[in-house]
Amino acid sequence: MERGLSAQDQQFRQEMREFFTTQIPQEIRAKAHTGEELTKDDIATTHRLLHAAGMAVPAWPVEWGGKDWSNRQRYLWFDELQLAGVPAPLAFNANMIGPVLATFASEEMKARFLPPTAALDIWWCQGFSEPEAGSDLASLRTTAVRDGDEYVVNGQKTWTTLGQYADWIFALVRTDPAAPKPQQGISMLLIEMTSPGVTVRPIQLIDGGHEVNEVFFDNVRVPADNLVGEENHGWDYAKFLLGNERVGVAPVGWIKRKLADVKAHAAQVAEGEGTLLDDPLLAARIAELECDLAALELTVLRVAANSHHGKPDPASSILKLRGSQIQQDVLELMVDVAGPASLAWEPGDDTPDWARRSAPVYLNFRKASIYGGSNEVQRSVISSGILGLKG
Amino acid sequence: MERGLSAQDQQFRQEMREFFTTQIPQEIRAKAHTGEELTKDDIATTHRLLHAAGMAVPAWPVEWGGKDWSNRQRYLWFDELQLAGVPAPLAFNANMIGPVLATFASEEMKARFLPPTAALDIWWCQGFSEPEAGSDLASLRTTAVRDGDEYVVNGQKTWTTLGQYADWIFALVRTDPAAPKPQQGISMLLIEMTSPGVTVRPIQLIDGGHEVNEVFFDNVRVPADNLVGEENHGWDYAKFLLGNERVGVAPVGWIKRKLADVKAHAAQVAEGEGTLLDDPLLAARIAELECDLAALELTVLRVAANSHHGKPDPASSILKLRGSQIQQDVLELMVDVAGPASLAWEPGDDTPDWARRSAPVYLNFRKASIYGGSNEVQRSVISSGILGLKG
Amino acid sequence: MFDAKLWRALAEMGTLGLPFPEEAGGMGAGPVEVMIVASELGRAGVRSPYAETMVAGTLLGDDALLGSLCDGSALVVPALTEPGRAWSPLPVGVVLSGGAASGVRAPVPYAAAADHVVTTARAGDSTAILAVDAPVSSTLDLAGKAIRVLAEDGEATVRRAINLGILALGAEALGAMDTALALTVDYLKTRKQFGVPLARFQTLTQRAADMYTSVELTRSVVYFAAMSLAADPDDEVAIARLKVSAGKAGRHVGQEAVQLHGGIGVTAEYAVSHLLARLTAIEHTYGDARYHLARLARRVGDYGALDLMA
Amino acid sequence: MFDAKLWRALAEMGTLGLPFPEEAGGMGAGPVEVMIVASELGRAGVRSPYAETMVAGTLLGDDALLGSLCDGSALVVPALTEPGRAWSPLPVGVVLSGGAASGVRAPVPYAAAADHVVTTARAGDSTAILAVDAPVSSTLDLAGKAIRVLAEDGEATVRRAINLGILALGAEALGAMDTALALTVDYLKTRKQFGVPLARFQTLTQRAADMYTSVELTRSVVYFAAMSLAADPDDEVAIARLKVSAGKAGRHVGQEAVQLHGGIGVTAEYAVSHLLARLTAIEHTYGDARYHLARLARRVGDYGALDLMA
Repeated sequence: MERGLSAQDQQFRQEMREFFTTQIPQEIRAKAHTGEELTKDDIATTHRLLHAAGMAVPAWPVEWGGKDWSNRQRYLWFDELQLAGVPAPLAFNANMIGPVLATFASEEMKARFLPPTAALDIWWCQGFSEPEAGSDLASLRTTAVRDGDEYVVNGQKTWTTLGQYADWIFALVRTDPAAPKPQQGISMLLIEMTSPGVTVRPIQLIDGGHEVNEVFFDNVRVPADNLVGEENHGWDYAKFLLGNERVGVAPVGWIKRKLADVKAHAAQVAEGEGTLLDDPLLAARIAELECDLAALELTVLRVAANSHHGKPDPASSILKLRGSQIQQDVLELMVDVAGPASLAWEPGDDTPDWARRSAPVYLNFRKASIYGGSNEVQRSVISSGILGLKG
Repeated sequence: MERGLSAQDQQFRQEMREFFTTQIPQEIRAKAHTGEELTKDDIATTHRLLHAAGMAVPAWPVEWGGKDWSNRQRYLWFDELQLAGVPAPLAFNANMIGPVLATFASEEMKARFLPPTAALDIWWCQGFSEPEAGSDLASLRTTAVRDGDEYVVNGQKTWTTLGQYADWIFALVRTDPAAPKPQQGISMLLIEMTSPGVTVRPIQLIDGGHEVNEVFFDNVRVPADNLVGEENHGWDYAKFLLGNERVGVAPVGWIKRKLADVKAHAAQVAEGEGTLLDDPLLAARIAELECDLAALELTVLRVAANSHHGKPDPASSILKLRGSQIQQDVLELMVDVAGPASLAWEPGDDTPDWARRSAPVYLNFRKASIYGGSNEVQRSVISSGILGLKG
Repeated sequence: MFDAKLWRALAEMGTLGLPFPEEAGGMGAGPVEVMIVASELGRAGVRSPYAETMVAGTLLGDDALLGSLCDGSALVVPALTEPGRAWSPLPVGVVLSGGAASGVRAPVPYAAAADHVVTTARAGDSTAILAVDAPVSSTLDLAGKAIRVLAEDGEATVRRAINLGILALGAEALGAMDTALALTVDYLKTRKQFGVPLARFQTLTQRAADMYTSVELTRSVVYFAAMSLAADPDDEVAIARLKVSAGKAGRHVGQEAVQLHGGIGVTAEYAVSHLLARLTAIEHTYGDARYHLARLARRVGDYGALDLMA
Repeated sequence: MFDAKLWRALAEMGTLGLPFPEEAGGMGAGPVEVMIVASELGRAGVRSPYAETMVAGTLLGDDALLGSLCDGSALVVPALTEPGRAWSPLPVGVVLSGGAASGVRAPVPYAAAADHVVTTARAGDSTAILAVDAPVSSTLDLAGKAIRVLAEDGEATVRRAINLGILALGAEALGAMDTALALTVDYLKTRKQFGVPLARFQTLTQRAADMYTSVELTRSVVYFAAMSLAADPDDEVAIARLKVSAGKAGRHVGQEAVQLHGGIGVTAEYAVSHLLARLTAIEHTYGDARYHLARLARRVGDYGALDLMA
């Protein structure tokens, strides 16, 4: 952690800002900004523009398209990306399966999958959660039984984000039901979504949007070549995947952008003789959230500086925990600033988009403290993994 | 619950207010008010003045000195008492052992103990908690072994409030170590503090004050006549005692007084061109606490109206829980109002007493969420006793 | 959005005219009865313009339209918010001058389903109450619209109408919280994770206890506000305290209900998400907790100890 | 209150003159080193006028007394609060006019042990810095006192001094929180209730996790504030954010540490109560979180997105 940026990093940041604000279409950024649902095309267009500029997967090994950036530069890249309202490179590709394959897959599998993964020629989705195993991932029931050169997969996954657009799914499956512990006997398989027996059912969320799905596997035959690494080692890969990303775990730049928007909007909403931004209680709430956000960002930088590649760090749990809380606080404040205009969910009047979308986006992001390891799970990781408090 | 008071209750309230503000010495009320430590004499003087006016034990049966007041009148009595800064009648006598004896003791024991208990001719203290059993009362280890006409008591009690002034202690003791459950095999004994083998050791609290003690029993011989009710039924009496008091469990009048003081002091502390009370953030905090307090008071009145005598009501847990939280919030706010003047703990300058005492009183009352069933225990009572959530 | 069948049923039960005079087609009951109905609507998770109807009916005063409002034959909604402006009970940019009105109201609740709109306008130093036909969209531009002036100096009526509307919303919020808590408790009892029911996880049950506490305290405040309006329909302090308490509790209980449900808590397929959505909408109708807290804060110096029984 | 032996030891280690110039008897180090020392004092639960000395030393400027402050031979404390007035960094009722000062400062910290006091006074539109002999009680009435004027226009120095003092206090608070958390974790591991260690109660361990989170976030803010002052001793924004974050965290961690300890948490016999007491005192020195939040709130409209690296 340093105070301020070196001249070199200043310049790097300027380049990033320039690129994101001029090379990514304004209409996509505006949609992302107000929380409109992005189309498949919006996401793909952005990802490919980033990839063409070498900015989709900077954290990967250089040989597979990564950048030899410092931690600080990687941080600035992502911060500026979020500040500019650019949809991030598809996380399932860039942050999840890509790093897993680069670390654990055979050379053959790397060569086959990493280039199209980086380029979004394959759209990945994640098959981890199951209906009966929310935070308790290890109790998953989807089975893969070896049959000659194939696995036969049966079971159900849920909360599969953007599964409706996906070409492939990386799934955790149980390959050894007799393993002594539930975490053992789990493997990671790559499955084409067009395989016979794969069915996707949409789940509608609180804001009416369709972003998650259930995925059913009914005797789906998967080539044994599609096994990642070794059989029954899937739990290790999953832990690596979940603990891998420290920089992205707390959406600092995204929150900065939203908080700046809150201020800009509050300065436009009339109250009494002035605006909402003149209201001491509202201004204090904004200032307090800026203090919280500053503490979070400084902690991200501090933890990132201590990063030892690949090893999950329980300290990243505090980033996930506080990141989701502050994200939710800011979105709640946005609804408060919209006030009565937040009641106009549906189109048809002159209510500005940011106000109309404020309540649905707030409601949607209640997921932030549930998905990807709920805040209760994060606290347990801290209390047992860091504080040594084991029940 | 009614909106407003009947003319009769209005008059009753006026009488109470008149009595408390004119008949209880101003210097005692002022001390109680700013949180100075009260002497034994202060407490005794007040209790006896109240008793002389028939106002020390109004909730007792009329034949033992109680009043045939309505719930509403009992509420007004206590509310006005607290508003006037009058130290309450000694709780160990008036709210604890008195009602237990009136309900469960033999006629002989009632006649022997109730009159001096009401008059504070006996000063009682409570012997429930033990060092190894904080919230887990049922695991108590102090034993009473029957030996002829006596019990021989050995063990240790702790957190014995004002035990240094007490003539007698009502203690929970284990009379049947072989009972199948820890709650069984417990009895309630009345023990004179001057009995050979009783030792009192003071515990100094966070604010430097001496209000609690450890009490040691070393082969203390207690006449078997001093057993309350039946042997091995002490747990029932303790539960009755702890669940008995709904009106007093949340110190509503006390908080009202403190919050009024906060406002009065804030209006005297200069800030900028005006006073602290002009500060929008501070005024909003006061207004919010008044909302919280109003909700608490209305709930006390609603729960009290549903009271069925003697049966502990788990709803009283919400009164204890919120009562202690709001009490602590108000005391914290008092320190904030005192600001730099709160740093002057020790006498010797012109700092007003309320400001000098603000920090010690705030610190002292962290006990409010710990003593008498911690807030964690109250939540467990609610979740299992009301919501039916059993682990 | 608007369920006409439900609305007819509510009309037939007499709930729409509950607090309005019998001679105008109402039931001649009062705020306490409104509270009871609204809390049941909230408990059932029914979304309807009930609070809006209480506001509109009060604003109508002795206008003949009140009869149609009471019997359900006309849906009359209030239009009290101005685009680009935070909540204000009185009009700012809507003006009545020379018999014509100007200014915009938006969003108008239930505009598509409504027959008539009641709104307010600045008329010199007074607040006028106007009736107009409902707009096709949820924006009502008054310029050039045919208006009927219901009252020329209606500020007291406006404040009274909002008081009653806030009571109905607060009661509805209470009912919604009751259901959110009940669903959560049921979920904790039945859902298993890590091989045991969620009710085994003390961190969850202690939070459920805090939810219960919030709900019970809100219940007291809602009851008291109803009795306060019954005694004095102009009691803005009891109503402001209701809005603050119910607003805080609604955020707490609604958010925790979703969180304790985990993933299914944020799906539209499960009721708890709709309860949070409704609680969020209620919080932002007729001023949020911050707005009402600031009003109360401006008065704290005017009295000493809190005295609810004065 | 004042531990002279400890103070001599601190002086001998060179900690008292840490940020002051070598030519004046200091060590020529900076805010980062002050932060390290202060956080260790907080961790050890040592109560001392360390932050006060940092303020006083800065106020002294190039005065000869600074040498005695650095080597511990004189205890010099600042007197910056006025009786009956909330925290204000600049003097209001203390005035310098015609070479004589008037007005009262109270409470003066460590007055009984101090040799000299540095204080401030309004001198026309400027803020003067004065040195006086320490009073016998913690009230300093300047009327008729012999004073030395150290600076006639010292406002910038005063603000810088307070910045450094707040950094020292924030670091001390961080150390105190570290110890409060460590004691709590240890207690949860060893103390049994209902037959099992408290660490089995998930509601307690989840709250310990929240304490840890508060402490770690505060650590980042303290480090950053130190680096900020090293780069710019006038950086009031980083210092205000530190005061807000450390204030909130101090209340949270201090109160929870006591609560999770149960009964022994409120006894003077056990360290955790003293840590809460110290955190409470720190929160109310040089402006509490509310004061600094209001300062920050007045500026939020001056910039868009938060940018810590500008």
